[in-house]
Amino acid sequence: MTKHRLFWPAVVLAVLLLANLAFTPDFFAIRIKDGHLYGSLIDILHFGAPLVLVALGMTLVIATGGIDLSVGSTVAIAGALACLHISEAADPASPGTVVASVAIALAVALVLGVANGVLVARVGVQPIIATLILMVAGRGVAQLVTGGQIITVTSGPYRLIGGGYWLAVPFAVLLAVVVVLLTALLTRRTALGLLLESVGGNPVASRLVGIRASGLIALVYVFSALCAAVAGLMISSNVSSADGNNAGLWIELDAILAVVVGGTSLTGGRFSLGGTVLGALIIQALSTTIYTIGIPPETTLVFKAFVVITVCLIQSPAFRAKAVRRRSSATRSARPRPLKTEEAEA
Amino acid sequence: MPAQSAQQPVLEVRGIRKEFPGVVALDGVDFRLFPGEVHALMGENGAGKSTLIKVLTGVHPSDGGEVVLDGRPVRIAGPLQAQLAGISTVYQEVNLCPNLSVAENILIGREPRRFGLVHWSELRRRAAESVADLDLDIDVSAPLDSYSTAVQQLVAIVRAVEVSAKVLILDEPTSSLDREEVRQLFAVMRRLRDQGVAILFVSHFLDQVYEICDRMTVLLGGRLEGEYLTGELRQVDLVARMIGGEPSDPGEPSDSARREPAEGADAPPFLRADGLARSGAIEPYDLTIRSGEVVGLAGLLGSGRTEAARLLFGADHSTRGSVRIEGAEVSLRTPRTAISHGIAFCPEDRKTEGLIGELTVRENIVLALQAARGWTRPLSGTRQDEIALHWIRALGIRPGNPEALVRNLSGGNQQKVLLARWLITDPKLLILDEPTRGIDVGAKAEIQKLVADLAGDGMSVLFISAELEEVLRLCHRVGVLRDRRLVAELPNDGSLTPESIMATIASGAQS
Amino acid sequence: MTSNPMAGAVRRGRQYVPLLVTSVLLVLMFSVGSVQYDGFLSGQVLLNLLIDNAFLLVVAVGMTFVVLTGGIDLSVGAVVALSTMLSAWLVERHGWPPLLVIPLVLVVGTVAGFVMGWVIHSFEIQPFIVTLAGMFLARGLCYTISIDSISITDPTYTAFAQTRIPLPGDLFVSPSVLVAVGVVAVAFVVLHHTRLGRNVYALGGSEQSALLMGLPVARTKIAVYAVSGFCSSLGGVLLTFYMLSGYGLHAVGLELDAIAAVVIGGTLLTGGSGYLLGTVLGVLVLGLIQTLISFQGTLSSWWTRIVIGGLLFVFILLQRLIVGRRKV
Amino acid sequence: SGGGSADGKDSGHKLTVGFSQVGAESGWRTANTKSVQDAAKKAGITLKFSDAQQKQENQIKAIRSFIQQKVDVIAFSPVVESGWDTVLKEAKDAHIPVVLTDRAVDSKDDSLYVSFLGSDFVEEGKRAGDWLVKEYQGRTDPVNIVELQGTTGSAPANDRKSGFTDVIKADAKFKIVASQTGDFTRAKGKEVMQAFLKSQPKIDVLYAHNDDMALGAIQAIEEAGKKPGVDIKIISVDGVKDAFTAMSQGKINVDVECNPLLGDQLMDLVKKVKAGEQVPRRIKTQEGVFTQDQAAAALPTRQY
Ligand SMILES: Nc1ncnc2c1ncn2[C@@H]1O[C@H](COP(=O)(O)OP(=O)(O)OP(=O)(O)O)[C@@H](O)[C@H]1O
Ligand SMILES: Nc1ncnc2c1ncn2[C@@H]1O[C@H](COP(=O)(O)OP(=O)(O)OP(=O)(O)O)[C@@H](O)[C@H]1O
Ligand SMILES: [Mg+2]
Ligand SMILES: [Mg+2]
Repeated sequence: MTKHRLFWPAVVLAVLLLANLAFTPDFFAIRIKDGHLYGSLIDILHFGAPLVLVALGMTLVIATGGIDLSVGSTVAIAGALACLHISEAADPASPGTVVASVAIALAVALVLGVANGVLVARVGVQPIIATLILMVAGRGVAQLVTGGQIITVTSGPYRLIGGGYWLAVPFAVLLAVVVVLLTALLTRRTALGLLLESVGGNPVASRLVGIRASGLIALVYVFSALCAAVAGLMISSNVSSADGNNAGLWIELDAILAVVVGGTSLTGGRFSLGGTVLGALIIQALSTTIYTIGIPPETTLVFKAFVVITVCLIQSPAFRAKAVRRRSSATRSARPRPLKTEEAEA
Repeated sequence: MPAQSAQQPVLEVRGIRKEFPGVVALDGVDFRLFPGEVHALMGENGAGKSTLIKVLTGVHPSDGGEVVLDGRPVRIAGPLQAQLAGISTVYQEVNLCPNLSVAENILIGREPRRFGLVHWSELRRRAAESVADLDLDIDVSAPLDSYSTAVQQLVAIVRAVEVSAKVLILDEPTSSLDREEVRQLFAVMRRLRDQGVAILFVSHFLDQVYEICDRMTVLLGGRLEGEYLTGELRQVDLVARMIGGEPSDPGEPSDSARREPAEGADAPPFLRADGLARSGAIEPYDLTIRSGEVVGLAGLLGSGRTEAARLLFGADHSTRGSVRIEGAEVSLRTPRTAISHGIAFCPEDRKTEGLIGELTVRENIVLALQAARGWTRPLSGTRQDEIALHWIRALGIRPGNPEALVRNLSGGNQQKVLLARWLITDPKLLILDEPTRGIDVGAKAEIQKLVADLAGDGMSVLFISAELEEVLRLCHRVGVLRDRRLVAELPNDGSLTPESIMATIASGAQS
Repeated sequence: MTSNPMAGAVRRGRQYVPLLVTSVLLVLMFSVGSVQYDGFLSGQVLLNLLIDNAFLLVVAVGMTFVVLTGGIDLSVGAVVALSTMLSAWLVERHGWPPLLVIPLVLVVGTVAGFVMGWVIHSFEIQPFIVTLAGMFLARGLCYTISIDSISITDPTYTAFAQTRIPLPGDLFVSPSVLVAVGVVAVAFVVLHHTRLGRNVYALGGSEQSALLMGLPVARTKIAVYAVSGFCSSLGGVLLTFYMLSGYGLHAVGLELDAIAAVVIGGTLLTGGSGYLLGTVLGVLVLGLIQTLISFQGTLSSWWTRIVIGGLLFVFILLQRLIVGRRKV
Repeated sequence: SGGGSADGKDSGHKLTVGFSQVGAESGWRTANTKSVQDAAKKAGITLKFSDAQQKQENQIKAIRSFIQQKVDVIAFSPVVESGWDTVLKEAKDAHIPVVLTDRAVDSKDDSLYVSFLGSDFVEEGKRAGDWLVKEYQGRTDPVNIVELQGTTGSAPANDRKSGFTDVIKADAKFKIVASQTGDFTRAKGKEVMQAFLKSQPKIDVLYAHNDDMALGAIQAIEEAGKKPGVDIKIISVDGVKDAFTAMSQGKINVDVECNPLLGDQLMDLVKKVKAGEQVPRRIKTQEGVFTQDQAAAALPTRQY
């Protein structure tokens, strides 16, 4: 079972949650309050949902060997546009207004994704720079939309997206689950996953087998932008306001971290959606842990650094092999390091 | 031949064992190498030859056994240590840095220096010298990736020879070289041998082995089968030992695997290229390929065979000329369009242009078929397994696990996977660029038969190989290239021999 | 077989085309600025570009090493901040002499880089995560030292900060510029003319090949992160001169600027290809964009961002279109 | 776009002011920027505006470029307090007077700037503390306080924290049981507050370093089934309109004002400075502490 690639991320998540239990005895308690589920675990899922979505889009981008730095700006733009539309509408609480606002946000995200995709796949700009452009400019666009202010909206249907509940479960969580399942279905039940992994694993060879790499690459940037937009709607809906300045700030780093912690390599190729979901939850659980056990803000980063590096060491086969060898062969003379065993025959 | 029994082996391994997850690649192998000999390491694809070499040079740590160098047990921790201990190696795949110049690839790690800085002019001079030593003519200051696989293979050899080590290990150095280069290489090997260097040589070309080697060690499924003097083992017996069976009829198939095209010589051409060219790569050429016909391309290293083929597949853009498929003019702008016209292309460089190392055997096999169907029409899991298992069996891919990662397969088995990928797409024109590189004798015959059968069923084949015998065995017609120009088209009517092709290449005669 | 020496020379020359294009575009951008804004066309504006970006230049040089091997170093901004903090804290709160503090800071940065490189290499963990953890740690350490910013009033530091080295024509540069130019020169020699430098390129070309060719992969890999750590801490020292303060929020996001500079300079993020001088151009491009913005002087906060993005976009687009599409 | 300094020249005596803003990290900041821009227009002053995107380097660069463009007065809101000596000296050498807004610099050399106009974050923290002390006067049972800090390391966060703790530490019944950063944003404020509500058995008072975090926290408190302002008393800083609305609904108990609308005061100051008049070194903005009824009354006139 330890061979399964989700094993170690799952262990890490479990350990983090258990650590909380030591500080807050009723950490695992889930109650029904006002007709909806209430508890720390629910919070982790609830606040983790946007990150899961952003990381999901990022996973596919990374699978093709790219990276998308612009997701944070897309998060901000989506929230800003939706809230602007609602705040200017005659009837902010009508479902029609909300649907229109969501449609506007998604449509603009689509355009942004296409822009990234064209820059990367057609013009041939390195992904990090192509998306950096939108990362910088997009934040400006979000501020332009909000006029640098926080747009507060009061709209029941809009609030549902990120802050509401459905069947006692946070709607955002359900939404995230649905998107994850759809993505899994889309990549694993069709050949999309295989083709993406192929493009990321060896672009030259992929071209020669007749895969239309540029189309696929553009597609993943669009997908990433859409995921980010939905996440942006969730975030803004959760606080019923749009903050063009701060919404989604640095979320790209968290998302990339989630993807990598989940076992997908930044060099492209194989990806694991399950790993990404676990990775995102690990990151969210880590934040919650920091709040609950009361790590002072000035040492938060030091704590985070240690957790991240421990997580990675635990996941590293090389580290585990070494740790095991050290223990088992204290008497035997030290052996030289095995050199990248599984990569050696290429 | 030096009298080895009196001598101490320069390199000896005893009871070497190497396990990979799920595979025992080497199981108690003994092996010795004497100074001043050329020693062949023989075995089927996946027998463990490359693994033995990698364990010897410290790329993989061994799981048991010992390595003795000059009479002393040693632990070689990595290629660097191996080099320092006097073992110089050319690994099976080209392992050079494509982004560096040829000169740097030859000398990196040993660059001549002046005042602690790299002495560039000296570096280029020395590299050019070593290249000239092998009678090659390459611009050493050009980046390595501007050269074809074959040239890169030669550069790797130059690098290894340049070290002047005690032990020289060559893992399938000749897999894509042609006669002239092989001759040059052998001359160098003989010279080194006479200087007392011990040379370990791996090749699937039995003739080459018999030509150059003094002794051989045969591996069978990761175990030692035996050690023989070349003079005392007939080829048929060797083949039998390699496959672990009884000596039978010569492993060579009948002289010709070729069948007559069903529709005869006047059948309409499937593909016709008129004055197709790409400036700087290949001069304008005309070529027609009929259905059911196997057309070979012969030529020396860098003569432009690959370049000519790539234009037909849309892998490179042609700068002039036109292509007609079944009479209609088409523009082959990308591989995708070529594929949609029923063309398949199996590239020569499996590592960089062919396989996706991180994916499994199954995924690599179905990839081209899946790409042609588009992502919305996936092949079902069971269908994929069916296809993969069928071809694993048909081509003898080992290990036979469709879920093994391709990068963990032995070189020859990887080549088979690549071939299987294109065979299942059922194309109308199959372009094979060095399809049998690194494939063992038995499987090679199988593959040749398969190609002949497919052609018999009406498929057109463009067949490129450095091995002229193979070209002659399979092809109905042979196009001869020289200096990136198609200089002749010879019908293979029985009178054609490797020598006559060589003569055509040399004279550059127009047909 | 034929070989064409001319073709070889042309091929070698072609490698420098991106560099040339980038410089031409840079000059073009400067000219546009000069036409648009009074006072733009002056030597001092150009020199200020160097004065204001000296620390970024030094950091980007270190980043170039890492990126050339195919790695990435996210910790640089945080290491810069830690260096400023450590300097300010030791000098101001503990009264240590600057001549002791500066070498110490450089050692700390180098060791930090070394350790990250060692972890990356020996446990085969992706550089992204290891250096991200390094970033958290370094910034976290800043806050544990002090949450406030610490001003530096030490005379050595102020002298260094306020010294102007006069140049002919009423121009001046700061000592930091000389340090940065020195770093660029040394790095250029190291990258292009020493074994370490060539190993860096080899590693970026193919790590596996480098290993099989018997190159010291472990040493090189660890070395590039140590170099980056050193450059970051040196950049931190220069920033300390520039700001005369230590602060945990200094240089936030600097890693992105450094990576952007490297990549704009034509270095491939996948490693193995690129030039140090490209990085210098990349830093100048970023600096020039900033200068243009401040000369424009009427942009609101958001238009500032949008215009920065837009200028970057135009620049990258022209660069790509002129250099032409690389073969896939 | 373009022609930046052209209009500065042809209009001979029209004043040109270079204003370097920290960035646009919050609604407060944007309101501040807008107020300065509007006031400049109203006063007929050419404003050169530069946004530093939270980077001190950028502010230094901007000030340098103001010097180069020979503006009449430089005004800026420092990102941080320290590290300005070099560039301010350059301004002084160029005989350009400097006015600080919003935040001071901690230079020992008094001659580097002529005046500082803005609020005092420590004072704001103190006022928040004062209200709390008064509110709980005469009671002895312990008061559990949770604190939502601003961005770690930022000056308002540091100062509002220290001002507040300075006041309440005199009385042992006040206890800060949890304190985390909410990065000055609503989303973070809500997230952190939710965690507090689960990990802290009893919370009496919430002290938020700005209104955005308080507004986020209010949502968390409501979702936990408690009444903000009643079950948990809320102290906040800034005084944005949304907070006044919440206050008028009884969800925030007290808001310490931090006024971003410094534009007119700044322009007056600039004119005086240019005219060579004597100006005070420290000008505090008029700021109040609003309670719920005051807020309800002031709500209609709140500008942002
Ligand atoms: N890194 C690896 N991981 C797992 N299995 C491996 C690895 N390297 C080699 N093997 C397995 O070890 C066996 C021996 O492979 P090896 O490359 O030594 O064969 P070979 O004799 O060189 O064959 P060929 O003639 O095809 O080159 C094969 O079954 C191969 O699949
Ligand atoms: N002197 C040279 N020798 C060999 N190849 C060269 C030489 N100079 C340049 N080349 C490059 O090598 C390639 C040769 O073309 P191509 O790959 O089509 O040859 P080929 O006939 O397939 O030979 P092979 O694959 O056996 O090397 C071209 O890309 C060419 O630019
Ligand atoms: Mg092999
Ligand atoms: Mg070829």
